[in-house]
Amino acid sequence: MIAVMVDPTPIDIGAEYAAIAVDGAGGIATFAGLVRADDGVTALTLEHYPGATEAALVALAEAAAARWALSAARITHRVGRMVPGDTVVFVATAARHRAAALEACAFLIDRLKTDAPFWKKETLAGAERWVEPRDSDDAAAARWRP
Amino acid sequence: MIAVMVDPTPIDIGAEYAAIAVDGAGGIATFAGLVRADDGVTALTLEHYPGATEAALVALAEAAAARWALSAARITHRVGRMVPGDTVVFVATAARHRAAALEACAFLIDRLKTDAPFWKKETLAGAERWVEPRDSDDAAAARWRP
Amino acid sequence: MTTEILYFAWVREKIGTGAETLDLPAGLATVADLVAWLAGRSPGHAEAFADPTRLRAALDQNFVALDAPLGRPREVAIFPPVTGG
Amino acid sequence: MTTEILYFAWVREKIGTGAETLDLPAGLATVADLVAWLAGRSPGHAEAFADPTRLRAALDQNFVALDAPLGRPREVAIFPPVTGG
Repeated sequence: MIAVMVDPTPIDIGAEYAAIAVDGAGGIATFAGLVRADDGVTALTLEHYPGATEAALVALAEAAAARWALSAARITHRVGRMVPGDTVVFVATAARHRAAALEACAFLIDRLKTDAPFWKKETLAGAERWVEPRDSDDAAAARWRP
Repeated sequence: MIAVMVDPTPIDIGAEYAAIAVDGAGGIATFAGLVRADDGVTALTLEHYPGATEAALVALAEAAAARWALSAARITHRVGRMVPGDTVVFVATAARHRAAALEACAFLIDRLKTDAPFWKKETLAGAERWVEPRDSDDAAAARWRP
Repeated sequence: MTTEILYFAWVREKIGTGAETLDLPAGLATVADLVAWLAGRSPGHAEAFADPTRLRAALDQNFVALDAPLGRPREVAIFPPVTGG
Repeated sequence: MTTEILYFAWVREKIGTGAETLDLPAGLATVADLVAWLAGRSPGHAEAFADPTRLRAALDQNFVALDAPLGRPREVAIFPPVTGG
């Protein structure tokens, strides 16, 4: 059971959690990425490539489900304007055994950072700046290469 | 911020999640262990060592907070009688960066399996049997040794 | 045949639009050739495409390198490296 | 001085109680010596402690090996290997 969603509405963690808790799962791993107020950031605006982004997330979730024995995988990504403390992304995996759920969850968030078309713009001190890609994200994604 | 709880009441995921989402966290990782209906299991009963169990969980959470830069760690473990689908344990970690939260969460659930005094009894076909320790749990815990 | 060209993030902002529908000339062999041709359309395009090493592209929603053959896509997207999650 | 002895899981079930307060005799050097002495208290104790390799122990809530010195703990717990989480 794979589900991906890209949407400007706030992510409802309770609803996400209820959706991943499928029959038979012995372990559920989740990761939430939140907007941080680093350097005085007051807002974060996320842009995506409609259609291509959702397809990239489905491809990632399918890759995770094939590599680990998952009973379910969900990726929910918010777009539009957010403020510090808001949840940008919520990844959840369910599996019979905990190692599969934990590893697949880490894989999905690492690869999502480099493989899915999203762009972040920070607002700080009234000005806006586009976030630059980070080498550490490339390194984190690369460790999952077979 | 470290919090541990061992309690017979059902684990409230929403409340757990709200408690871990502390100011400044950029990433929140969670793991939930659920009762599985394997081999016709109809109930699982968890026993613990009051006082010693809580101390062991605090020690684990403190070890995780010292090893990774965590802003918060929570371990909530249910005891008493549960049925398939119930959440046995919920581990949550918050950190500025995702790798710390993800690794600390995996560490806590792996080590909890071997280092905290809990005992599981399964009910199946009307009979009860105590769960035997698994070598795979020892192996999972051992990979975190420095 | 027209081609839909999409722009995202600061590429979109510098150009001033997120999409344009264009008749592409013959002779554009690679995505980089298309980018060089687009750069001549306006000062905004020129600024957006000044440093091709900062650009990424997709042909019909498949991510490709800038030296990939252009072919005859219905949709081309040009954008900065991704920074999501 | 009395010592509180705690039992958990199937050790508790076989013995039929989760706790007993006992005066320990002199001469019990290790936890294993205590276990051997406790085994003589009832058939249930004997059954619970028949295979010491299946037992674990804690002295005043600190986990120890069965060959650890017993000392003078206020609380001793004897139980199977843990299976939580």
